[in-house]
Amino acid sequence: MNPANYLYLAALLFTIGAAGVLIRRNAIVVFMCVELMLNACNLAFVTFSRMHGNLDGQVIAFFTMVVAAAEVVVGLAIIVSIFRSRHSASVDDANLMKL
Amino acid sequence: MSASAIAPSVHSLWTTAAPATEKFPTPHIEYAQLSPTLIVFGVAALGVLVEAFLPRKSRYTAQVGLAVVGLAAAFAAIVALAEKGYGTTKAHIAAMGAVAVDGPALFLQGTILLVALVAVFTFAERRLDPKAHGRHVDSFAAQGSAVPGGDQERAAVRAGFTTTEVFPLLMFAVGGMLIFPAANDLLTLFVALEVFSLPLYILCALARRNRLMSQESAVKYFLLGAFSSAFLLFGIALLYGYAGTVSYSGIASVIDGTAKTTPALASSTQNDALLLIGLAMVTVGLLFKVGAVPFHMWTPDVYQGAPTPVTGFMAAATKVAAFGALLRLLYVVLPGMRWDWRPVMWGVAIVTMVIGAVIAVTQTDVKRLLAYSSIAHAGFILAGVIAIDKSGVSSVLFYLAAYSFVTLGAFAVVTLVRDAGGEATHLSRWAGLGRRSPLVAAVFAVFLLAFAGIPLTSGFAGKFAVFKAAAQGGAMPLVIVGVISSAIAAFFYIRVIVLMFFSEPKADGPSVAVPSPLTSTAIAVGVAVTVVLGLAPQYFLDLADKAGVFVR
Amino acid sequence: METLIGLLVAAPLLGAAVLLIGGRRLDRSGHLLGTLLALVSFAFAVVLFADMLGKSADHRTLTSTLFTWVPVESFQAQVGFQLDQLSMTFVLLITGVGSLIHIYSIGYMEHDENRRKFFGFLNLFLAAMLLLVLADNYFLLYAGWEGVGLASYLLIGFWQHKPSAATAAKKAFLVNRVGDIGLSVAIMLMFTTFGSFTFADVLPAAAKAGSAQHATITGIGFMLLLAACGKSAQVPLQSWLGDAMEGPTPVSALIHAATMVTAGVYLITRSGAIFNAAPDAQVAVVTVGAVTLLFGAIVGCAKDDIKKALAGSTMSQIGYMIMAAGLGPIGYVFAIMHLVTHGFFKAGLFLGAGSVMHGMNDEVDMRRYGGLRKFMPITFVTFGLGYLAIIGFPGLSGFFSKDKIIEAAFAKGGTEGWILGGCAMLGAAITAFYMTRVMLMTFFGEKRWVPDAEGHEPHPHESPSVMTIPMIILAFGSVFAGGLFSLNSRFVHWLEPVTGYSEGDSPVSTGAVTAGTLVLLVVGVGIAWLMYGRRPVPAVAPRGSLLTRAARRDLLQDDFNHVVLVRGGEHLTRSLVYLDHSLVDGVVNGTAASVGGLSGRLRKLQNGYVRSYAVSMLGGTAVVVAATLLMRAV
Amino acid sequence: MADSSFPILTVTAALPAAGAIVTAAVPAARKAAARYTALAFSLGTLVLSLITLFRFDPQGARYQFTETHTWVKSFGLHYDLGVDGIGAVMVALTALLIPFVMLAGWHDADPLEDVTGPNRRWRPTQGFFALILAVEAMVVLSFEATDVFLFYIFFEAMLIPMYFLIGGFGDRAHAGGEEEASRQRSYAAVKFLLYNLAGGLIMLAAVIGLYAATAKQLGTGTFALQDILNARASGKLDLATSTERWLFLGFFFAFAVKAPLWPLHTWLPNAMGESTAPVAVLITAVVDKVGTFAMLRFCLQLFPEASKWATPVIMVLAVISVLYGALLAVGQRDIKRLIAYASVSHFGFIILGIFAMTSQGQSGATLYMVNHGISTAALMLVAGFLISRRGSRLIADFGGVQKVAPVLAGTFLIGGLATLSLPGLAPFVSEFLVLVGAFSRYPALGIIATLGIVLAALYVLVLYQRTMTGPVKAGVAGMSDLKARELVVVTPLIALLLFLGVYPKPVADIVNPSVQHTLSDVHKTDPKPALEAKK
Repeated sequence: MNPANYLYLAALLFTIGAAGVLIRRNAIVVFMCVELMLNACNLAFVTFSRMHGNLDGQVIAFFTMVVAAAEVVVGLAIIVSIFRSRHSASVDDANLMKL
Repeated sequence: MSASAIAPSVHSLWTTAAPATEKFPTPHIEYAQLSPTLIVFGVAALGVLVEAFLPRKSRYTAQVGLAVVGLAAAFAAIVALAEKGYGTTKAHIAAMGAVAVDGPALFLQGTILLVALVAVFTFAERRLDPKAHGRHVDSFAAQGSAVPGGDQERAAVRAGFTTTEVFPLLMFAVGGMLIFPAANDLLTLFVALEVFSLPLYILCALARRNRLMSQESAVKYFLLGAFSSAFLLFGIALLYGYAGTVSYSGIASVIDGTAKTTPALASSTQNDALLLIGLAMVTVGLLFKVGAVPFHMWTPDVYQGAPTPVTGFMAAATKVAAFGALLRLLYVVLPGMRWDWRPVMWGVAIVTMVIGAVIAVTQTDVKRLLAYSSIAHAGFILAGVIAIDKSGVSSVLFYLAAYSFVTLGAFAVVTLVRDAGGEATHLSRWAGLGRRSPLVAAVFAVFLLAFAGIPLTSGFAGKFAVFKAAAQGGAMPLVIVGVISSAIAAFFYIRVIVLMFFSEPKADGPSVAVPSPLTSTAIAVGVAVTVVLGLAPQYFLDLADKAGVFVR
Repeated sequence: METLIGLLVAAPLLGAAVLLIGGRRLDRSGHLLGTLLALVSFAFAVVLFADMLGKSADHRTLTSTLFTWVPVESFQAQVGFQLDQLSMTFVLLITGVGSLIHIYSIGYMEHDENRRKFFGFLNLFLAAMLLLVLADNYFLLYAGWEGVGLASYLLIGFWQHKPSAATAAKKAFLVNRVGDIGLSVAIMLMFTTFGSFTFADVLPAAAKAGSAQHATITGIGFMLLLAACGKSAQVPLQSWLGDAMEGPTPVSALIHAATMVTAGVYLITRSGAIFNAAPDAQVAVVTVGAVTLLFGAIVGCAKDDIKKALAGSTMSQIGYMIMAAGLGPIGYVFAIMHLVTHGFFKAGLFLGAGSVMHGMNDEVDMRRYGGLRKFMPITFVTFGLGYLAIIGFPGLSGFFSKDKIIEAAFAKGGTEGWILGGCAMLGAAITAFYMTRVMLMTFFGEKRWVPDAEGHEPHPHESPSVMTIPMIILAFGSVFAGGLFSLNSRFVHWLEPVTGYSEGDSPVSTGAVTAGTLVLLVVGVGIAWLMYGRRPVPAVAPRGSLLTRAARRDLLQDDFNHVVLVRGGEHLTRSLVYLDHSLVDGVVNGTAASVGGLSGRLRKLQNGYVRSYAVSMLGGTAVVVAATLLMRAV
Repeated sequence: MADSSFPILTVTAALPAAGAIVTAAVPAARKAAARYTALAFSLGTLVLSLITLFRFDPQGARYQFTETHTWVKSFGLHYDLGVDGIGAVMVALTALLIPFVMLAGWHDADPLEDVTGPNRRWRPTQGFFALILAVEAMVVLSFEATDVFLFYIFFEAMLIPMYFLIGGFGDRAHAGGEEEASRQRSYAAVKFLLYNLAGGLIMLAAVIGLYAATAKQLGTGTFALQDILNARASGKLDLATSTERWLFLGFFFAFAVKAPLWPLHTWLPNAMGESTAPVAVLITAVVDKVGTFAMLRFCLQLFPEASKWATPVIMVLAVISVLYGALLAVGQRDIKRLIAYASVSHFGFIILGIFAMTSQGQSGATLYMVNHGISTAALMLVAGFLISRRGSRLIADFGGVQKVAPVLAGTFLIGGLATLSLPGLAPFVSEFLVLVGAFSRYPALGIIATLGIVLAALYVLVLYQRTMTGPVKAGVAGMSDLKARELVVVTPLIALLLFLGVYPKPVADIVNPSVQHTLSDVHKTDPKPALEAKK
């Protein structure tokens, strides 16, 4: 089975994630889509690592997970705080600032 | 771990077998040469401990002291390294190829540290807001987690809470920014990016006034930031896929075809799409940080919503770090590909200059105005980036140094003009400021003129430097576009001056708060740098010139 | 002696300076100072004249260069004077008549609060006019030329509170400026052709210039003619002279009769060498002269305003001179001669008119005069002598000078000669008519005057002697000057060295011309007597024939100017002002506005929704990726 | 030539600069002190400039009193000063006019009532005089600079103080109330700034282009005029035709905006109309001269071929300016705008003379700059006195002034006569020289341009007639005549007009050699007369 397929899958996931960011309103879901994109990246890394036969890619994948985790911490903190002050997690409600 | 141990069982599933991978070498770190960064991170960690263990009363003093000392020390370290010649002759790559210690890195790190130092002053300012329950308060929320206007917040204010965490956050951000322009492999680049972005996201959410806007800005910044870093990461993945390595030199050598070819490499380099798309996406990730059109849209909202000291710091330092990284990427990794990315960057530079200037024309809020102007300036700097030669690098370095201090100063002035609702950022409120307090208005006018690039200010010197580099790099059309858009830009800077000096002051106009020495120092430094770099830029140009060489 | 030339100009200039800067404290003595300096200048003139007579005809030219005015490489303009017979004649006329009129003005302006200023302007005029005739190069002449223009402007508009006066002054200056274009272009042509503009360089060069320069020289000629037309109120630039009568009468006498308006004649005579080399230009000159002499005469017939009538006559007399000057060597001398005699009798006539107005509460309408000879005998006699002189009554000045011009016209020969001669004789007849008309309406018939606006019944009375004496002196001039000059043609010998002279061969004998002229003269006088002498003059002007009505309006030439130039000009400027605002400025403001509009539209993209920001990022990425790939493709 | 040990040029510029700072520092209450301080500094500058002028040796080196220092090596920017005849004269003119401008605007900037409360720190008087001195310093430097970039810096920088002078101290005699006035004023100021800034930025592009070009051919880019000229002379520097033309256009555009040349003139009427008379004089008599001066100094010297290439078009534009400006002046209802358009016409003459490329034309143009400065100053300042008395700028509001204020009317008339260049007054000489110069190369244009003298007479005399003559209008009755201070302003100017009108030789002698140098730069010689008749 050709590893290229894993790449296609990665790309697909990435695209789905991006699309999700664009269409979903709930900040949490939007953020999950971003996470999906990151994981797509991970898949790509691992695949490439496999193809090139060196471990860098896999190591990077670990790093990415850590970073993603950190992002989750910060992100959720912010989203929760805004949810508490607005009683809504919809990103479309947050447009005091425009133009 | 040992990959070879489990290798066969896994491999049996695979059609293509990869050779056994080599062992990890034991890492060795040149601590001395990384000392600036390490100091900053160390201080940041200490700051956390301070938050944990010191009584609330003494935290503020401790944190400010720590931050100032730490940054000063880090800067001293930078100077020492530069003295030792790490900027020029002994420039090399440290930490097993993760971080570069060379001219541009040191210059930019120095700039960032100074900017941060001044920013700390504005962070620490406690005289501007009216006293709450008899206590001086800074421009940060009493308790970030508390619901705006809720009982909890009122309680927090009564109790005299203050978010002194901002200082460690600031330090972490600074640490990330120090690595960002020095990062010598894509992974470090990505990690550094996140390390300085995440604290910024939080800082944005911590405004004392207009907390809703503050939180909104944080959300926007965070989501878009994460979105963009996803692109960056995917780009990295593709580049890794193309070159089989993430180290700059490695990728460069693969692109030049000087790397020793493995069969895997041979197959992957077959298809340039990986390289090109990867290159494009990484660039996009960086362009987002510098706020280039069309990746600029977060800028105005975030600049407006964030606490003004944070905005000032972000506007100045983030640009420096991001442009540093961009320069290194383009000059170290991709010089062999200039024919691919140069035209694209041309386009980006042009739209950035023009759109930034044009939209700013109709802005009505000082902070948004400055945001758009920063976009336009990003365009000007890109013009310098595109000139692929030494003068290009040094001109950009100089421009960044000049620009960052003007920006910092300008936002510091913005914090002074206040009315009942906090800072009066709506332009109409600034009418007649020149009569109320000529000095403040004059200072702001100086910054505006510097932005507009009027001769005898640092803005002019910087603009001339980058345009000169661009012209010598054969990008005369870019220069002309730049010139035209600076003419447009001049219009809205002038508009503010007109407002301040030529229109009658409003009866209920805002008052100009008398700042503590902290902010005064920040502003004074801004003015000083603006004037000195305007009148006698030669020394700094030489500095930037010496620092203009990347290590490969 | 040379220094005297400078002083000649300096004296009145000093007067002007002192009087105008001195201010009110000179009000009581100012007029005396002015008159004194005019007389001083006259005295210098006489001395120089005597000295000149002492020398042989060919060595009479005096030159003196004071200093370099404008030195720019090959363009070297000196302030240099040249006093020869021609300029001497003018100097005597200007200072002489000038002094007389200064004296006269003492009386005439007695009650004017700004008398000091008036004398200052008069002195200024004398200085400028002397500069004009004494300059040894065209550039300096130009200075004098504009100087007299300025003086004339100031004096016509002397009563500035009268809008009509202010307007007339402006008009005079403007029309003169049009002429000045001619002079300046002429100078430029001289400079580019001969590399100089001094008489000493240009005139000989023009005389011996080859056919290569013929066109240029003709051009110069035409340009000089244009200048002359402006100054000397020749068709088509004559319109200002009538209005110029708004000025105080002494001004009309000195500037707009005796001296300044004759500057054109001087210019053409002075530039004889150029015109001799440019026959086409000469044709133009004689044509202008002939047309104007008829034009002026006809206008003169219709005017009821005594000064305007005289102005018309001035126009026509100068027409004679210009025509004579256009005839070349056969005419120059007589042009000047007529100029001098005309200076006497026309000045006399104007002063007479002034005296009449002085006695009639400044009434100028001849239909309100009548039978004044009883009330102001001296004025009547002097005026009468002037009248006889101008219509060319045998033995008086006008008779000699005008007949010579008519003869010269015939002497031009060919059809041209006949036409010109015919015009000249016709002119003589008309002159006789309108002057008789003036004479009869003013001094004969029954009194027709009525109370003026304030209801003051005019009490005609003779003017004080300070006014009458100059009139008497001028009367002497108008009686004897002509005879004196023609006595064994002194004047010809006097001027010949400068202007050159040649006997033309006239197809008709001198006697015939004289006889013919006299006949026409009688006819003219007769008609006038039939119309105004025999039957009473109606107090209000009858509607009159079409020609008469046209003539009253300066033969509609002014209306033409108004419609074509003034109205057209107004439309032009108004539309330009509009264009400047809407088009030229509009483009700029439009650009600014469009940038603003674009800005407004682009702002809308910043709609505050994170997701749309994300869209733009994704789109941007797509574009960047696509572009990068494309770059490789191409 | 004078010993170059003492940096007199630097001092000439530094003195007003220092004056600006000192004046600005004078406390709010001490208005009079501020005025006299400023005046003293400007007079000092005048003395220095006159010393320069008198010690300038026309037969000596082209540039004298030269000073050379490197300022910013990386930019090829040198602090090179030096004056040729033209420069020396222009510096003197500037220094001469400033004191009069100050005296004329003695009370213009004083706040109507004592400012107290939140605005008490507002010190308009100090600011006004400080700004004037700042402008003087920068203008002087731009006349002295022999380094293209150095010139550019001050050419641009002078906009800022000018901008504050226009926008901050507007004409109080405005038709529609204070609100409308300040609106108009800031519009005029912004228009002034943006126009000139745009021009300047285009020039900046050209400057950078020039640097790139020199850097490519000479190894190190330089802006020093002398280096560039030498390099060109020795053939080391040889700009491609197209490059030279583009650069020329870049420079010329900026100067044409400044000058201003049709159709880039529309900022001038607004600026001069809305600013006080002294500031208007500062604009048209001092600052704008930098534009025409720079054409002579930089366009012709740096880009001789391109200059010749562009000459026909420029000559036509100049002639258009002459007639267009005059015609619009005729159509104006506002005294100051009228004078502004008259200036447009005069600048047309100056540019006509410069690009005629003949001794007469260029010497004439230089003299024209001087004379126009003085005559416009005289006319505009008297107009200012008139306007301040009546509180209106509209011609229609005046009439019969000569009856109540004869001296004012008289000086106004003299100023007007100078403007219509009457012989005996200075402008005549220069105007005629310009016309001769233009005529000897382009007869047709020369003749068309002479129509300008008729139109000039028209707008001046119409203005005089409507304002000064006729019956005394209601608002005019009881108008006071010129006061002592005002006479001090006007009399010397008029005296100067007369002197230079009768004896311009001293100035001409200083200017001519420099003009010869310029002409040799563009390899032009005067056309020879068809038939040399001079003895």
